[in-house]
Amino acid sequence: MDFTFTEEQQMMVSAFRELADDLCSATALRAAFEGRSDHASERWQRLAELGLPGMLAPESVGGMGLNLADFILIAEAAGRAALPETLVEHAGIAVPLLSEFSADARVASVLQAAASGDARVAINHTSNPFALGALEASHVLMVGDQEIHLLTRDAVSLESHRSIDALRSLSRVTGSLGASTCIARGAEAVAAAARAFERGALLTAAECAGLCEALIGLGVSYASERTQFGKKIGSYQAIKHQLANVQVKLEFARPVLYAAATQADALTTRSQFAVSHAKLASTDAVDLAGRTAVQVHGAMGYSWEVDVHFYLKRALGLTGMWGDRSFHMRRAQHQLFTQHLDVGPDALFGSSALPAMSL
Amino acid sequence: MDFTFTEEQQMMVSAFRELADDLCSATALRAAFEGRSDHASERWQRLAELGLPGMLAPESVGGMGLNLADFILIAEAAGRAALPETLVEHAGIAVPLLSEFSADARVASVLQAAASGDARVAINHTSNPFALGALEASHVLMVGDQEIHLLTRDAVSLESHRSIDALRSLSRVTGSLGASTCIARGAEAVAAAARAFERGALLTAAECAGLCEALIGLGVSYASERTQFGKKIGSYQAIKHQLANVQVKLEFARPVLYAAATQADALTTRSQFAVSHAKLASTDAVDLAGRTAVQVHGAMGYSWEVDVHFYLKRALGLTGMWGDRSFHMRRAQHQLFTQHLDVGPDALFGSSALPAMSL
Amino acid sequence: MALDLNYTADEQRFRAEVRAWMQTHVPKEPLPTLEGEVGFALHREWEKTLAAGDWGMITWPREYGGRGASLIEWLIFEEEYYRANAPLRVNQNGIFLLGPTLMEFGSEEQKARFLPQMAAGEEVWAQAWSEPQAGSDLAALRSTATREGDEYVLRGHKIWSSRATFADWCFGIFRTDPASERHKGLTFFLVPLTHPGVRVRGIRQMHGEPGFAEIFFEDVRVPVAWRLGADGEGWNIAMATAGFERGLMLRSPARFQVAAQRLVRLYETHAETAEPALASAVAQAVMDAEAYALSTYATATRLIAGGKIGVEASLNKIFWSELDVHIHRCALSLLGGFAELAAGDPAVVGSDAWLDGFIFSLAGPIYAGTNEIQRNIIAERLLGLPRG
Amino acid sequence: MALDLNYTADEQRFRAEVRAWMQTHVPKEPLPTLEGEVGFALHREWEKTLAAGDWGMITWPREYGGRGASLIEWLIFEEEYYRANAPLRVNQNGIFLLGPTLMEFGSEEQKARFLPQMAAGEEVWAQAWSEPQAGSDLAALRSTATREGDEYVLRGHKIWSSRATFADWCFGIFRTDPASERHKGLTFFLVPLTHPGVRVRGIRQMHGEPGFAEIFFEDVRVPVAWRLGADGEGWNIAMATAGFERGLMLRSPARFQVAAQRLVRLYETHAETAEPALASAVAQAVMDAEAYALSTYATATRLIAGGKIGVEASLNKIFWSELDVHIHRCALSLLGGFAELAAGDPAVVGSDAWLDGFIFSLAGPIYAGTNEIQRNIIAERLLGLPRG
Repeated sequence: MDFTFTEEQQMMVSAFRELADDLCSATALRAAFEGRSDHASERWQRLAELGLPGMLAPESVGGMGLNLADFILIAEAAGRAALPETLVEHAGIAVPLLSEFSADARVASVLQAAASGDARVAINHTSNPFALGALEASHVLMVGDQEIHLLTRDAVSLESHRSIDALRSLSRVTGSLGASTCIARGAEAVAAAARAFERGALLTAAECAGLCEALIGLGVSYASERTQFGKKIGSYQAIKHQLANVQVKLEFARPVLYAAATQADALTTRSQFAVSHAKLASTDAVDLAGRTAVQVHGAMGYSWEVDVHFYLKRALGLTGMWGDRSFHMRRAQHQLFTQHLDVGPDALFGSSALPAMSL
Repeated sequence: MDFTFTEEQQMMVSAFRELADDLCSATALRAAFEGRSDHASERWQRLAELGLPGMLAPESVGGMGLNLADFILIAEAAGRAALPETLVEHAGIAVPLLSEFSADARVASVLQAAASGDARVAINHTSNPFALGALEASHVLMVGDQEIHLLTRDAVSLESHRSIDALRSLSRVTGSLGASTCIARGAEAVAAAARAFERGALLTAAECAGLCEALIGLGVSYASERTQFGKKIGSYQAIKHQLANVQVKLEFARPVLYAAATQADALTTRSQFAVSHAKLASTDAVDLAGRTAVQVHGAMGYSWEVDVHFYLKRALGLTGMWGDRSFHMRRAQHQLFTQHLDVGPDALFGSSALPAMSL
Repeated sequence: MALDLNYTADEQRFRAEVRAWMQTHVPKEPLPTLEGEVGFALHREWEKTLAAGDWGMITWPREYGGRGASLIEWLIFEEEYYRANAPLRVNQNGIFLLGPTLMEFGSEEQKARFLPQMAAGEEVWAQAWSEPQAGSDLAALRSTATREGDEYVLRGHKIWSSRATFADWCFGIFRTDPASERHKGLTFFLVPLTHPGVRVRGIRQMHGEPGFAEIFFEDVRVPVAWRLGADGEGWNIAMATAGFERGLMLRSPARFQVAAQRLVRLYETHAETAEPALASAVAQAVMDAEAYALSTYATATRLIAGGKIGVEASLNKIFWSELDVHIHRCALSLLGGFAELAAGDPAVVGSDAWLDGFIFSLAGPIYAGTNEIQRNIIAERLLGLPRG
Repeated sequence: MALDLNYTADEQRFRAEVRAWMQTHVPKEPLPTLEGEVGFALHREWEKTLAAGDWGMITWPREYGGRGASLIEWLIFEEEYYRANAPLRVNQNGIFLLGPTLMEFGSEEQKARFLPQMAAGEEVWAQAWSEPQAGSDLAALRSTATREGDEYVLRGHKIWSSRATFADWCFGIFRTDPASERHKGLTFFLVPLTHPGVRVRGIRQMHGEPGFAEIFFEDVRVPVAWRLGADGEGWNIAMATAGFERGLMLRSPARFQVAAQRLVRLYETHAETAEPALASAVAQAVMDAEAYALSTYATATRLIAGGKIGVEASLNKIFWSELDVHIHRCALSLLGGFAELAAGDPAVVGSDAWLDGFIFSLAGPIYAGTNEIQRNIIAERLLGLPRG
């Protein structure tokens, strides 16, 4: 039992946070959001240099061979920076999915390119109404109910949709699917699709936790500077206690995320409950964080001029993907009330329950 | 359209509030709660002198011939005083029920005595797990699914149960029911029982609103006196805003109560929605008020020494009677989502919708 | 008879009249947002259409372009207005805020000059309250007005002025006594936004439209006739205006009742997949909208009986602003993966702009005095708790 | 390997050992409340039973009656303890608060004198912090300790001392420097409640039992040996004690996990009639209880790795106290008309004392520093907002 991150994990995320702070400065984000600049390919390049796209790919294809628990802090940091690139989807969901089928030569070549960042893979998953980042991708994974297909971006048609977050490109994707594009079918495809869903839910949750941290930070900075009635507004309890409440929510979402990261791939009732819990806790935290940050900023928070809305809009998009609040709350209830998931204090980690004792 | 109370109504309630303040001083309540005194019969006598038991009885039996809208402020004031007597049940539910059957000579004589306060009538209603105040009553109305019976207290057996509010006597009542005790059956009985239920829900809601006012008052007094860190605790926003939030809840429960009082007897989908709304709004308000009052008082609020707990315990009891929170929330949802109750802005008062226009 | 919650025959006839008119005149398609240039112009046209039907501001006296309607009739009007899905009032600053203020504090000349133009939809008004350093703390304002002969010279910088980008006039307070502090020495002025020295710069709101503006006053010379009330009386008048803002009229309950009704419909189409608590949250939205309506009727009859609106305006402000956020959060939860779609995207569910509405609702707990300030007011002035 | 959330074979063996012992020793019937005289005595017996099994305070060194267990083993112990529905710890003030304080600040003699007696369940401790004018504002206390030769003479009036009515010793701080103010000049003392001049008066709690007490100190002469730490060092020591109170050990997560698990069972028997939001509220209770447990495991491994508990103790305090209220409010909602029944009434649903638990939960946001104060601490010390 060890609930800490290794020094390597912490160093990796520090390096990424530093890079992300650099790539996603307020000015850079604003320019990207307003379509005034496009440093997207440069940003992707820098991410690739750090090896991030291939973190979860096997070393045999040039990846780092790490696992979800190694990636969870990266996803959180991507959220915190409001990173415009779909690093989390590519590296955290698509690459592990491809890795499951790397014995297939068609997959292996794409996986190799995806690990280096030369290919960018978007996912059109049956549980999401739209695919994210397909417009910027080189490949699209079409994850259906019974089959998984891999196509190049040229081979699919995109119907674009507009998110309130201008940095999220949404599409409905169609393409001609056949034996030549199919990389998995039947039970194998179903299980892989389910794992992709769990990873999607978990990692968007981590992004939300990161956004929550960023929003608290914005609120704290503003409240520490802004004076009203002769005092910094951050010295009023009304402001203090609102921000403290958000911090409480964030603090009790994080361990849930980390614990879910160790088991999300297992597809057990317990692991799915853990993932749903993580998604609910993080999206609830960022929901409160967004509204609180606006309120603390006053009229300023409601304007385009401060950065609050970038984070708030990103959170709105992430909250609805990979199972919305209703999906995860209903799933959790199903697990509790119908499947009678054991929630005794000895059952927290699933594996810990003792065999029935015959004393 | 007139949403005000008449001068007579206001005078009546002022007189009652004055009396209730006198009868239910903190000392008197405490003595009653601790069983150290019994001024119950004296209190009932004083209530009777004001004509309160017969407010809703016809003038022909010595009552005042008033209606539920006249009584709603009295019920609220009874709650505010934490009046130990079951005036609300007797005068607001039992007497109107008896009045529906006053053509029956057996009923008429009891009604006359009930109007003057010489008789005290408790109600054993099928929707409540326990009857309130049967121990102190002279008569019990047994309100079943298909029949209503009127029995003297001597003719029933009581199984006593203990409420956390020592001033609420709870019983399960059984008695030998037959033609001689039956005062209504069939559709007539069902409708009368349903009206009794609506009145019960509405008037306990009004009592909860009164309790809420009392709890705010206790919190405000204490916060205005108690000093911590060199300032009155009521000058801290953390305290101010909690109490202000309770006041908001109370303020928007009251007009709901009053509007429901004008229509509770109608037994329409709209009137039942209004009554459920009133019960939910008032019980939610007093729930928050109770917890807030404890919190504002600190450890003192958790002790027996201050009066907060009398009100909090009363509210706990009233919240569960005449349909608990679940019942009323489910009923409201049934009306909205299954019966498709019109909630357009022209449908608020039920009667106001225009006939379909053929322009 | 008291607590008579039935409409009179006259009130019923009045409702029928409003309904018939709205059915004929309300644009069939929703107008574009009034925060943008095109939408603003169309909303201004709508004000004129309303005025042509004598509906500009029905509670005002006939001489000022009203029809002397009662407050109950006004509520009925609003119910039918929102029921018909009529456009938002682009001149709400004029008719709901400055109108009543002029009625109470204006000279006869000022009333005659300004009120009919407001009711006619000819002149659209903006507020000029806040300043960069004076948001919630209005008394900290620094803009000045210096008396020179028959004129005042205004200098300063106002901000967060809703829709000033496209409006015609603004009203605000300025410091006339340079030695004064806080609430003293302030005076209330009416200024055309096209007046020499006035410069307006739009501020984009979260949704990207310039719904706010900054107003710069650079040696703006205004005649004494544009001063409202006496020199130094500005704070009291502004507080009265703010009371109107929080009070009865600005957020008529029908708006929330209609939103809650639409939320019920949205829920019904998502009932299969919605998590259980949403059923209760939607029911709560309906109940709260009705509670707000009932409370407004109660206040209206109290005002008709000669009462005043006081501190309870702060209770209103908190209740409707939180209700509005609640309604829209429920809607976004129901929409799930479709919630993030920008207005106008073809995949948007139904015809309701829930996302824009959500973003707009976030402003509710802030403007017209933040809810934190309203809670202070309730605690100190209504409950009598000691000042901080 | 990091983030390894599997128990080691040793940890599994340890769990089996605890489970077997509890299965044999935990009283079959719940004990009466420890706030009353009879219940207190029975709980004191239970402490001795625990001690006899070497379970008095497992993380303490063996020389003080512990078994040198790791924090992970402590969490496993607690899980099995609550899983077995074992009685509340009547000596929690001793083992969880004063114990760690003595370990950090006590002399060797004091540790040897007091710790084994605590672990053995022989001496039950009460706090003597608050005074009538010093509740949340502990630094406002007025009780004094005057040095006279080798003794101090204590005078004053302490209040809200949980279970002092039946306990053996108390600990608290007194003003030793009469010229001092606020946090300075305070000293930490240990005093037997039976000592001459000490008078204890029970205060009834909301449920009617004397769970609180006042303690009057009337010229109480105590030897210097009963002073903990140096003269004037009382505030720092008390703050460390309060940190333990809010921190890891006092509210072990298993307590809430078991309560949430029971709530699920209660929900299942009421699912037909419960309003929909209760399903979500109950699921939330389970999730929050697990979040608290996970957070505690994270903190424990951080402490094992040499970390310290700091301000995050305030986050804990808010979270578990609100969770406890939430769990019990859900239960009362489910119980409906049966919620008000006093403990022991034959019609009470099931065997869980939900109503008593609810009332007890209301104290959570108050004691160990009110949640308002915890929010100040989080805002100022963790987030770095300016002081008020």
